Amino acid sequence: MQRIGVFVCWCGSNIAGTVDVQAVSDALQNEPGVVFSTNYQYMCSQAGQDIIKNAIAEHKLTGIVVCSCSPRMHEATFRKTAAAAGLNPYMVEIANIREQCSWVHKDMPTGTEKAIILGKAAVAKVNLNAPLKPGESPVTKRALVIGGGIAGIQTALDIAEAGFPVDIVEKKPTIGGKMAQLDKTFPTLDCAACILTPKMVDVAQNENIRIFSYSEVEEVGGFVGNFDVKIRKKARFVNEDICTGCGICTEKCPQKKVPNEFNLGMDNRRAIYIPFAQAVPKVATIDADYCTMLKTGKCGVCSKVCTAGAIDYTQKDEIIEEKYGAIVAATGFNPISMDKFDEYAYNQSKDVITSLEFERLTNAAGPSAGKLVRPSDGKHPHTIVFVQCVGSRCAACAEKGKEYCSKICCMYTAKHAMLTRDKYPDTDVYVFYIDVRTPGKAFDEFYRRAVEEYGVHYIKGMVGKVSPEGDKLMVQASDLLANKQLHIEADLVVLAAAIEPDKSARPLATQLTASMDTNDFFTEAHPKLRPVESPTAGVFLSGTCQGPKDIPETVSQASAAAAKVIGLLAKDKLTGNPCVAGSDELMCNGCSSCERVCPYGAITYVDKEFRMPDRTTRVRRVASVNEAVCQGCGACTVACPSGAMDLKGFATKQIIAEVDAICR
Amino acid sequence: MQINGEFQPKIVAFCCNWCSYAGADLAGNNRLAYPENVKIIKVPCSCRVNPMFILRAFQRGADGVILCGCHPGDCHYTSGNYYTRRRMALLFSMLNYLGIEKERTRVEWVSAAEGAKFAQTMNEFTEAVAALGENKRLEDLRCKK
Amino acid sequence: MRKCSIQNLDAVFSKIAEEAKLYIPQDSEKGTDYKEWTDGAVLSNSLNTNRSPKDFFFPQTENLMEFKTSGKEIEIIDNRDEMEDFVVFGVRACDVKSFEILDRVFLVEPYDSYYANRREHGVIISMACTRPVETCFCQTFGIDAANPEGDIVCHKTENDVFFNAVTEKGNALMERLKGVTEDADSSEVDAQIEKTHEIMKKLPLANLTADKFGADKTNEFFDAPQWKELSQSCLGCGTCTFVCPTCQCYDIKDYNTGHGVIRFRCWDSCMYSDFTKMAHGNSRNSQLERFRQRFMHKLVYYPTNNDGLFSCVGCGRCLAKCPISMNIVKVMKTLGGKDNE
Amino acid sequence: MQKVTCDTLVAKACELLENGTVDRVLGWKNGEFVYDVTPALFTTVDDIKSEFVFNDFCGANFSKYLIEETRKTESKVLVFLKPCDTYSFNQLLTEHRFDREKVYAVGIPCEGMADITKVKAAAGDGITAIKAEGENLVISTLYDDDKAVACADVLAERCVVCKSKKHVAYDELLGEDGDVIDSNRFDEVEKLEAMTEDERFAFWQNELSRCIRCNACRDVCPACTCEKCVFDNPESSVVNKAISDSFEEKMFHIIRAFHVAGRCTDCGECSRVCPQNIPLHLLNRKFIKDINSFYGEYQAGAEAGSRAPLVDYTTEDIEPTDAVLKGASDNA
Repeated sequence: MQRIGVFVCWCGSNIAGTVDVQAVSDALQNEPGVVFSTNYQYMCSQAGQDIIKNAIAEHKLTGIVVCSCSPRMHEATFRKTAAAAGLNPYMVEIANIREQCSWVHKDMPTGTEKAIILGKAAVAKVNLNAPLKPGESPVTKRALVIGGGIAGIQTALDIAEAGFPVDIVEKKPTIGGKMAQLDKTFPTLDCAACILTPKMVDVAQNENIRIFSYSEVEEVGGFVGNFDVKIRKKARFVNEDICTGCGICTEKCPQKKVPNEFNLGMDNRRAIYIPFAQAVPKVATIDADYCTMLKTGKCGVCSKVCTAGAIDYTQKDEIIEEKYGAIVAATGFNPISMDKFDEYAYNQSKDVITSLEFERLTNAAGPSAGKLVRPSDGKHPHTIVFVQCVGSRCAACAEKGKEYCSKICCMYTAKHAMLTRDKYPDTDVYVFYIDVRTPGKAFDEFYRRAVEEYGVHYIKGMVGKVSPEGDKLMVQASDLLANKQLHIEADLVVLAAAIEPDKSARPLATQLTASMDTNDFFTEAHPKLRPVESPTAGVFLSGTCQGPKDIPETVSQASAAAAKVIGLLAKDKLTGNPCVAGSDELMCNGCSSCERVCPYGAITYVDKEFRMPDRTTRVRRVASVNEAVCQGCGACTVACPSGAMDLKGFATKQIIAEVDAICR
Repeated sequence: MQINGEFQPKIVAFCCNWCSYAGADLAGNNRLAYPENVKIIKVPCSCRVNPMFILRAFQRGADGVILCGCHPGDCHYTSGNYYTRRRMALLFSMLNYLGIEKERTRVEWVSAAEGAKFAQTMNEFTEAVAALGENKRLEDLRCKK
Repeated sequence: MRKCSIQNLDAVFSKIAEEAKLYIPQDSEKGTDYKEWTDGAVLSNSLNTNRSPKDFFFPQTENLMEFKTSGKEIEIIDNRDEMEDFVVFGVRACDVKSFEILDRVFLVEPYDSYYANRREHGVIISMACTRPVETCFCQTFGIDAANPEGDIVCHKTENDVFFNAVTEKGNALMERLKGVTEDADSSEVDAQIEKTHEIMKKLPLANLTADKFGADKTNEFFDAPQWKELSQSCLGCGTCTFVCPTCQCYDIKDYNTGHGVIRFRCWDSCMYSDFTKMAHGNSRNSQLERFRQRFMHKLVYYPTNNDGLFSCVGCGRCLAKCPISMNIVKVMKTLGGKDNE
Repeated sequence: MQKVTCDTLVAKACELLENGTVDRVLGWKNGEFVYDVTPALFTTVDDIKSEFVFNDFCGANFSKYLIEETRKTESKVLVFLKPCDTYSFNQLLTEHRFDREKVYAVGIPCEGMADITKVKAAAGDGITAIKAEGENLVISTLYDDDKAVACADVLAERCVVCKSKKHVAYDELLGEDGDVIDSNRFDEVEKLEAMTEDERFAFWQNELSRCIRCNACRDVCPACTCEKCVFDNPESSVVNKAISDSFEEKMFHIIRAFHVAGRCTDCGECSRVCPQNIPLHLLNRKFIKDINSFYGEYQAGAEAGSRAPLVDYTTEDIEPTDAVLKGASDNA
């Protein structure tokens, strides 16, 4: 049996004006377990807190009820008061008789009666409270960043700068991501490589950063502060430590017909390759799908020309196991496939290209060495049509495209149009759009320059059909403002393909037990207030894996994620929320219902041996809650039909006691 | 309960800690009156509310039970209220199938900013339950005074 | 012996109901059950009711007392209502016998005043069986379905119902029914009893005997290996015990109403895993032990304590209702060996 | 009624026992009167030959027995499963309730089981023998001449509205597999939905007030496999053995139905065993119907490992207020 003290606060006249506080403390005096009841003008004041502390000592109280303002105001205050008097802070309950009583009810009798009932409910709950102690777990001071694009790079650099070791796992042979493929960046038009590659070098040179390129996350176990990760380092058949990146092998390799993915297949590379000149790590990689030596055992040219002796045809995938305190997902995006958009003739004509292909075409290191030419015949295009929202904002055609706005297309198309007009003033440039969206610093000015200074034809309306005719592309479109049909004879059509999360994100989310939305973007812990954290503790989000973003936004979010990681790694121990779920193993039947509703992956199953009443033993599968991961929502407690799962601080018995007290 | 010859329904409101309880506080801050028949029980998330709690409330004499949680998509725990929505859709449909008046149970999404909505919801709900009269269909006579 | 025509039975019922509540078996699409007689109620012709008439004397749930708290004071309240007289009509021979079995439990020290109170106020009008069915085996326990006991014994023939008051209570009630009944001789009844006896000989379970069982046979059967096989598919539900007219186990519990505490008793079942659970735990932990308990009690323990009287009356309800069709007949046949088949 | 004969099953059981595939067999054991068949465990060929039975009264669903049975030894047990039983079998697997490796499941076709109450109603009391002859059952009684009753007329309710003759799990199938049937099993639920609130209340008050809390519905239910039911657990705050026609039975049946919602395969055992003939399946079926109409067709047990609707969600799910309106036609 508890020894409960009740403390009714007047809150000046805020409560006492509508609630007869004396009547409340008198009535609660008679409740089961209550051994002391009083009221005071300001319970939260020093004098009020002293009343509580003294009563705890004098009456040997084991629990207290404060009838006062909302627990959102002063629950923390009174818990500290209790703790200072040697009482477990979770033996405190607040009856909210201000916000939810005196302030919303007009007359004294009803206000007083309700306050008494709320007090009774709190007393009934405290009677069943148990002291709670938050759990503690150590923190491994190392972070893992999955994805080596600009998001991953920025996050890793920020964490490393703060003094914590970081590993980057990148599935491609080099870090750099999509930004490395871009030519210029809006709205400043500085060259992407010029601002990205120094950062890549910083990463390579930072002592706190390890890069696992050509690697993928294989398995994730553990929980916040204590993740166990297995990383698969794919065989690249080149010894990374020895390779100097001189590139001789990539020139001598006789297998020349490998589509170059860096240039989106618009030119070819060798079977042994370095994706681009500024790659980090600058190490060659053998493409096993094309290498004659690996396929037939006959060739070995690269091995012969390598003066460093770095080629190793016997290399195998390697599994690296490492512990991390935090994990950042930075898996990035890809343009969606254009296969389903037959109307734009992407698969019929080489001269219908995506915006990313356009980037490569205009890039000095691209397949045409920066000259804007038609992929089909290498001729200069005189009329270019840009089509916006190809697959974006596609509510009606969800099976083809995406419902969301890809956010970056309006700006990069303005950039493409402007650069084209700048370099080739003889070119007619048309942009077809649904809306032009330019919210961002210096964005709208940028767009207006494209229209006003560079004379780009912006036409509100969608392209209905692109038909190759001879060496021309007949573009059929509507001009909604002029309300007429347009027929344009174009040389090049550029499609602003919607972007979607990288395909590796979904399996990764499963491994991380991090949730995703229906579009496979990672879900935030809170869309407004915790935008860079996943609901799964210790997992953070950086860049477009969380939603479409441009580079400035990506970098901001990457740094924000880093700040959160640093905040976590700076701690030696994590103190959990003590109001967590717990399973009564004797009741649990291991059905998995709780595991399936847990948003945090906090529930696992173990086989345990039980001694049965008839003295036999039985091994049963039972749920086990990781208290460091559980956030205490209680979803599992209702999913559990056995009633085995309960929530500390909001136990079934406690809530039922409150219900009973209120309905009495 | 009869007070001065007028039926006063007992209403239990389960409110999630993050949105609806804060919404109720906001109603208080703004002095938006609603009937004192409503008594709030705080839960961490609407998904903590077990159907047993709701039946228990009716057993013990409640005339109406309302559940308030964050708006779908805004759950502090990301998905708790989605489970609540399914559970309560099925439970309330079942209670109505058993002939329990559908106006006695309700789920409402109230954000921390919606003090006015909280007060208005409680006004409407109390009025609807009062119009039905005493809960006779899920009562436990042993618990009546 | 007196009689009335079947057409006039309603007048008899009406007369009884003038001074006491009357319960008669009535049919519904869910089967037959005792319900209070009201004008126009039709007497069922079926053999057994779903629930046995033990409910009248030993209801499934019964409040024993209440504790009221006000502040920190506790008041103890005897909440028994003043019992009114009641009459149960149409009780079959097997069910009538069950009252004797219950009496031997409740009406010995410690005397159960709740049960006794109901027994004192109840009058049993039994009804001889004419169409026993395949699940009947009352003969096994020496019960004559055609010739039941009771305060008043009835026989229903094609056109008439015959009444024979046996006890003081029965005579008193018969006195009141003089106006609606007439004197009769017993020849028609005797003939019918004869006929019913002939049918009873043909029943599939007519040859089942309980000779192997009875007082002081604990050691013979307690460790019988057959219990395992008999109990292996038992679900552990309480159907057999709750439809049984002689099962008398109950649990006493407190129910906190929020205003006080109601102490009530309710039927318990030895098939339940928490049956006789005590502070140390449970005395019978496996379903085998619980299953054995029920049948040993009916066939051995009860007779041991009650002059050889078995606590089964062969009504056959458990045969009809058990979800897995395991029952006392199968137990007796399996344990009793070949002679019993 | 049955396409497979008892002899086929006996031969299969003996074969698997003799060749060592299994060391025991879950089957039906004959009773006193043809219809009182008991689930039993057979361990010898002799026992099977003398006591194994398969007739029109073998309704019991064995899947739940596998939980205890597979815990006993490391060897395999043979279980015969009718199509509806295989759904329970899968659902139990989904919930990790037994070790699949320890079971040898033989699927048997089923044309529906007879309801003895209907047989008695059709043929009269005092049944002494029942013989299957073609599409009929020939019934001998103490009081009347032998009577032939069409099997179709005495089918158990759950078989009349059979949802599937397809086996969704087995190691071996005897006879041919059937199809999932577009049954009208929700008709009765719809009838209730079409009533007014008052009528529905009166209906259920009448039904549930007859409950004697014998727990047979729960104890037979293959979805009710908790180590300890909340209604038996003194710590659960809802434990109560008492019946009180005002509340307790409703609490028990609502919560029980809710606990099995999305997990109930609609095998109908609950209604079969109810000694008070309460149509308990109408509660479970209401949940199944609502789940289908709110969240899309879902058949528990159709696929082992599937995600039950109550541990799943979409962001566009129906609101409870709308659900109630959709759930009963008088609300519209």
